[in-house]
Amino acid sequence: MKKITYREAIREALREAMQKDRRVFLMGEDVGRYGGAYACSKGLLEEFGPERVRDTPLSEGTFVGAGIGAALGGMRPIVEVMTVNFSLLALDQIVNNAATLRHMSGGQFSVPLVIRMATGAGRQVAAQHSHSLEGWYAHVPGIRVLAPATVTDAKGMLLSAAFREPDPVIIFEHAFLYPLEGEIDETIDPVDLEKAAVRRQGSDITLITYGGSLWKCIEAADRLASIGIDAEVLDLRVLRPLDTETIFASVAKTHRAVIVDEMWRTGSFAAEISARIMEGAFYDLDGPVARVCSAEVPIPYAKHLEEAALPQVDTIVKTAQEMVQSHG
Amino acid sequence: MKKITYREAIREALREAMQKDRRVFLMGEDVGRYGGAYACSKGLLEEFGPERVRDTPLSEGTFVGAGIGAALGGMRPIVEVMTVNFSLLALDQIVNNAATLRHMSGGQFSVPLVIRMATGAGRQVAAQHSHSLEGWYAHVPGIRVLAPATVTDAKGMLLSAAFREPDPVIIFEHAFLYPLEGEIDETIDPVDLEKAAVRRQGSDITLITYGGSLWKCIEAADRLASIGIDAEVLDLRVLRPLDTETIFASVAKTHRAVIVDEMWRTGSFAAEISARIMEGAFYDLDGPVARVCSAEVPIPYAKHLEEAALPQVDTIVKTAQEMVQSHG
Amino acid sequence: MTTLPGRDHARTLLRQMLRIRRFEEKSAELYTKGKIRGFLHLYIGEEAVAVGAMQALTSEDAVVATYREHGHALARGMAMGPLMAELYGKANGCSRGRGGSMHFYDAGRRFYGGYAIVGEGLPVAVGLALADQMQKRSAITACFFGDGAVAEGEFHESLNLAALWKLPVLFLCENNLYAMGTALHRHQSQIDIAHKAEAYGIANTAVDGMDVLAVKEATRRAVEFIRVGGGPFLLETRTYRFRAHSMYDPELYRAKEEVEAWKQRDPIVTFTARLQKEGQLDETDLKKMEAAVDAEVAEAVAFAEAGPWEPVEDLTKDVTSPRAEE
Amino acid sequence: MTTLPGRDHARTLLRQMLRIRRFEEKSAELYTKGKIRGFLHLYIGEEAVAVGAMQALTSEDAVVATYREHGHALARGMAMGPLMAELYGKANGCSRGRGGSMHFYDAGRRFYGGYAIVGEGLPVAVGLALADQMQKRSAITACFFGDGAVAEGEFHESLNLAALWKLPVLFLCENNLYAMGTALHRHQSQIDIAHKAEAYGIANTAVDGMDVLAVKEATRRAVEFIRVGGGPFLLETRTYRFRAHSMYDPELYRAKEEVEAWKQRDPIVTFTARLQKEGQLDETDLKKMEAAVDAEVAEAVAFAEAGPWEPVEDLTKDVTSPRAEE
Ligand SMILES: Cc1ncc(C[n+]2csc(CCOP(=O)(O)OP(=O)(O)O)c2C)c(N)n1
Ligand SMILES: Cc1ncc(C[n+]2csc(CCOP(=O)(O)OP(=O)(O)O)c2C)c(N)n1
Ligand SMILES: [Mg+2]
Ligand SMILES: [Mg+2]
Repeated sequence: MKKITYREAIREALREAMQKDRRVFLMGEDVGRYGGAYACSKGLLEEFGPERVRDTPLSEGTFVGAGIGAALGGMRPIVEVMTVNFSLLALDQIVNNAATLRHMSGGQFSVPLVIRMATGAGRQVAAQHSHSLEGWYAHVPGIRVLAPATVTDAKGMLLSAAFREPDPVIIFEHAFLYPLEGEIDETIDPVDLEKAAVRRQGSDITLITYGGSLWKCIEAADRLASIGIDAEVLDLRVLRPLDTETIFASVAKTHRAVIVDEMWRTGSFAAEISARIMEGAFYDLDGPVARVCSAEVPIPYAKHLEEAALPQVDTIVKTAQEMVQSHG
Repeated sequence: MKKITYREAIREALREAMQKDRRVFLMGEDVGRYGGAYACSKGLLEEFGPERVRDTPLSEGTFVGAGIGAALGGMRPIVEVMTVNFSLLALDQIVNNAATLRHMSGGQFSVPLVIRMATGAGRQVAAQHSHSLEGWYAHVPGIRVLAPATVTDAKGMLLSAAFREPDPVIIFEHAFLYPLEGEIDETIDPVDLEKAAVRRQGSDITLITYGGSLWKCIEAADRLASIGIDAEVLDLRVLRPLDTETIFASVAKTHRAVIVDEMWRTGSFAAEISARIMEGAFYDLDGPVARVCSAEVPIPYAKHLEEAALPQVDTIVKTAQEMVQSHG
Repeated sequence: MTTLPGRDHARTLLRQMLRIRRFEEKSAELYTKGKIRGFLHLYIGEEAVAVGAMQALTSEDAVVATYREHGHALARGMAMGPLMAELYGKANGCSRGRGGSMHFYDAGRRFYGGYAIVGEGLPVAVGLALADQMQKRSAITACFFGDGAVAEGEFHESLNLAALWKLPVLFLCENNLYAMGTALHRHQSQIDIAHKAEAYGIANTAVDGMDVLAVKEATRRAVEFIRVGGGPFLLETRTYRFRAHSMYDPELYRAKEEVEAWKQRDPIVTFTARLQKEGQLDETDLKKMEAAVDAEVAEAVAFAEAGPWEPVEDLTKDVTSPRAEE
Repeated sequence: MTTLPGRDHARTLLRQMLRIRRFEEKSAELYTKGKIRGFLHLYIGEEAVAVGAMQALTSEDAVVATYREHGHALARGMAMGPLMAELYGKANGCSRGRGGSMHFYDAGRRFYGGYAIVGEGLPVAVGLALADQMQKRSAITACFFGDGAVAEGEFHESLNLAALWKLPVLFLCENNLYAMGTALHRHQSQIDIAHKAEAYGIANTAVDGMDVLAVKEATRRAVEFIRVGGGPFLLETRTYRFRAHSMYDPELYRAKEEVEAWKQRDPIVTFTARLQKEGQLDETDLKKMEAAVDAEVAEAVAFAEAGPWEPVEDLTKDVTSPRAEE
């Protein structure tokens, strides 16, 4: 075991993928000389050269589209879209092209393209840089959507996506997680890209979440424990396809669920989870499932306002506590 | 009263808006000489001239952005994005710009911009032309999202948006509706942009829907009536902000709900409705709310496959029937 | 004026154009009969472009086209049957009936579609060329797009990226003077499309798109330039579509006289006349050729008619790939 | 070489540049103290561009800028206090503390932001100009953007649209040779930005962006051209940022020597020297000016420090407008 950051985990995965597979290359804004906006690819240009670590012009639609083309042409591109906010400029290529090609060609083509992007708020970068739109991507058939929350997943999921995934994969990295430290094996096997993970066992209530909010949920669970509430914490990990089995199993045990999601509440990914529980575990419920999401507001710059806009440990604790007490 | 088509209703609204308000103008691909891809603006170039009916180059991001700028500059642009499929190219401008400006400027600016677009599948135009993404837009704070399903709403909502709405409005017109005929008053007042409408009263179950699926639900309700099930049909009309009051009132009466939505099931707008019912009307429910959505597949061209991919009257009837029978 | 190639090749060019013409005339007929649905965009009038251009490509090269791609698919060598079957939505169609007119594919011929979102194919072509370059293959990618696409941001971004990285892409603009109902001068502030390549330092030429030999020759030169490492090339072909934009278009935006004037330059009629004048084609040959093409079209229709529908149970097949066991 | 304007005006130019410099130096200091958070992009080194260009605009004209817009806001006449307060996130900030460094606004001065998505401001500028044109106002819209933005599709689309409709837009590119860490020649296949205007038939010029008088003069001419109905204009200013891209940037991508060489051309230092040399500014004047600017900055900080936080209850205020009763 060793201790590394989430950022380093990503870098290790990128390096390993490039070392082991000649078809893998990186492309995106400032992935090379700058070292990546979040320093994930620092040093890789020096190690692999400009042929395989490609700084692109500012043109999200086109370098993502070029990633699709390169994948069609036999490569395994890993494209970094600096943040999900800018990915809107590439959304047409992802939704109308990458996601449709295999099906629409009757199975003739596949697009083994990995797209990484930072997501989330909490660093006071204001409304145009604070989106969480994972749920939009998870809506689209034909792509796989990952949200690694731990250091091991950051590395393992990226490796699995790069080596084993035949179809487009979108990986969301919450910008808050990059400096996070965690224990990890010296070398790790690719991890599964199917299953949600129970990060903390509990019997009274299930906190369902993914990505950056996992750590808030774990903290909330600790606080709930101190007041006698035993919360299970479920990390979805894979947003598409969704592992409902693990969700239902947990709800069957705890009979209560709070979903924590940094998307705006209306149309959040949490809505989908709630709807799935409605459909698949209604009779297991002691009371209605609740959502803790972002306030419906462009995320403001000022710290106190931004905090008020985002899901916080306090709110999670309060929501869970009320739920256990009211339909206890 | 007179009988006109949905398309004509839109044209009447466009004409009236331009006649009454010098600030209103149209802009979009082929709205002028071609008469609009769906002929909604046919004749308006001749009537109002090229200054006020502007054919744009193919550049969705830019002419939508120019609409934002023109609105900031004191005009009231009505921008046609031919279809929602192409709106992905303009999504950055809508989400990061139009929707954030008022809040982020501390209330200094508002953007009275109307964006119309065709949506939906069912005409065998395949995966790149068959999206339903209303729920994505409904996720975004700062904009109003409308889905007129009737001829009166097609006209009234557009008039209200053009005359009275201070903020960006997105109007989704299901492409299937354009030839639909309906009775309408000779002149109509602007309609409200807040409330859902009960299109058919019923006591056994609520079918909740919007846009193009309304007519499928009404047909389903008729068929259900013939087998003794009295279905209420609720037309959401306004997807953002959502009128949950009307939803809850209906569910309180019928205790059962089926949501019909042409989006792909995962992350559909139906998920949000289901989650809201979970949160606001759980104890009124006799059993779990169900969704009838599109299959999770890029919509195929072949007619039989397309039909299988989309919500159909049969499925709605079957779902409602099972629900009434199983938790009768 | 271009000189005629050898007799056989000249006839091949003519036959290729004729195949496209007849295939599409039949498609239009079948559309009105309801056999074909959705959008149907005909290439009639523009046949010289696809046919001329494809001559310069080898089977290793890649092709990216638009929703108006019947001509490209045929000229690329795709069999007519699967194309017609695709228009029918049958499982023996080249995309299993899932794509229809706008989405023809053929992996074996490196025919990558069939893009119904204007401009979306350009970045893909850039990526295909990048893959070829990185894998040290000598293939080039030919990317067809309309004048309307030139206005889209992806045109700009793609030309820049291809030029920056010296990628082997032939950007082939089919300038038919209209984007749907919007005339070139109403959607381009500067209407010399080839000239726009200068903004990227890209080599470029404009050519008469109604002359199959001229297109062929210009493409040959462009491809040669690209293959020896000259980087991308922008070739503007000046052409015209004789039919409506799609089957729904009432054509309010252009004068009948304009269409008629262009029809005088019909690439098939003029090339036929030239072959006849230069003694390379007599009436019997022509009749024979026409009969052969008609037979091929009839067979394609029969193939489509006889084709099965994809079973509804396969609806979600191939949304994603089968995956290796975890 | 440009000739000096009158003494007073020359001093105004200098003072404006100095105000920006000192404001930003203070901001950087406050950033390290944690008073300012989020992204902070400094304009230091580029002051001559905003200051020179703004001289050509009237109060009726509109301005659209980027996330590196402190300089534009100050040069446009926005008071320093609300800008500093905005960096603090205070309610007396020019955007009530909601926007921070990247999102300054001032409706009264037609200052429309503050765009943090690269390229997003260009279409907005086109629309503002359209509104002015349709309302028969003589205003023009000045749109500032970086060299990096030139690669984005919206640059292409916006120039085309503005030229097509002959809109009164000044596209002012601040070419500082880098888009974050990517050098101009690595993101542009053809690095003469002004020249790209030719693809749209747009008038254009490049000018030394380190010379406030040259920028002023070039902008004046461009604006004159636009005002008499010449249509849009692309003005490329060649400049350099002395600081990192943002506070997070370790600047691995450029050599210290390159930065030092450019610093020799510091627009403030060189202009000061020239004024001194030509006898328009003595040491006492300069000291006085510096002291006044320092005092202004100190006041701005005090204003920001004293400002209230927006109440949390107002979080969702102004997400939408208050609406007339239905
Ligand atoms: C992004 C996008 N916007 C709009 C459309 C609708 N549309 C389809 S074809 C077309 C015109 C394209 O013109 P051009 O590129 O010149 O090709 P042509 O049809 O003339 O071959 C338009 C506007 C589309 N398919 N995609
Ligand atoms: C669409 C988009 N992509 C990426 C970014 C991240 N980003 C912020 S500034 C910047 C560089 C912009 O360079 P340039 O336009 O030259 O402006 P400069 O910073 O040099 O003033 C990048 C890549 C962004 N904000 N928006
Ligand atoms: Mg065209
Ligand atoms: Mg720059």
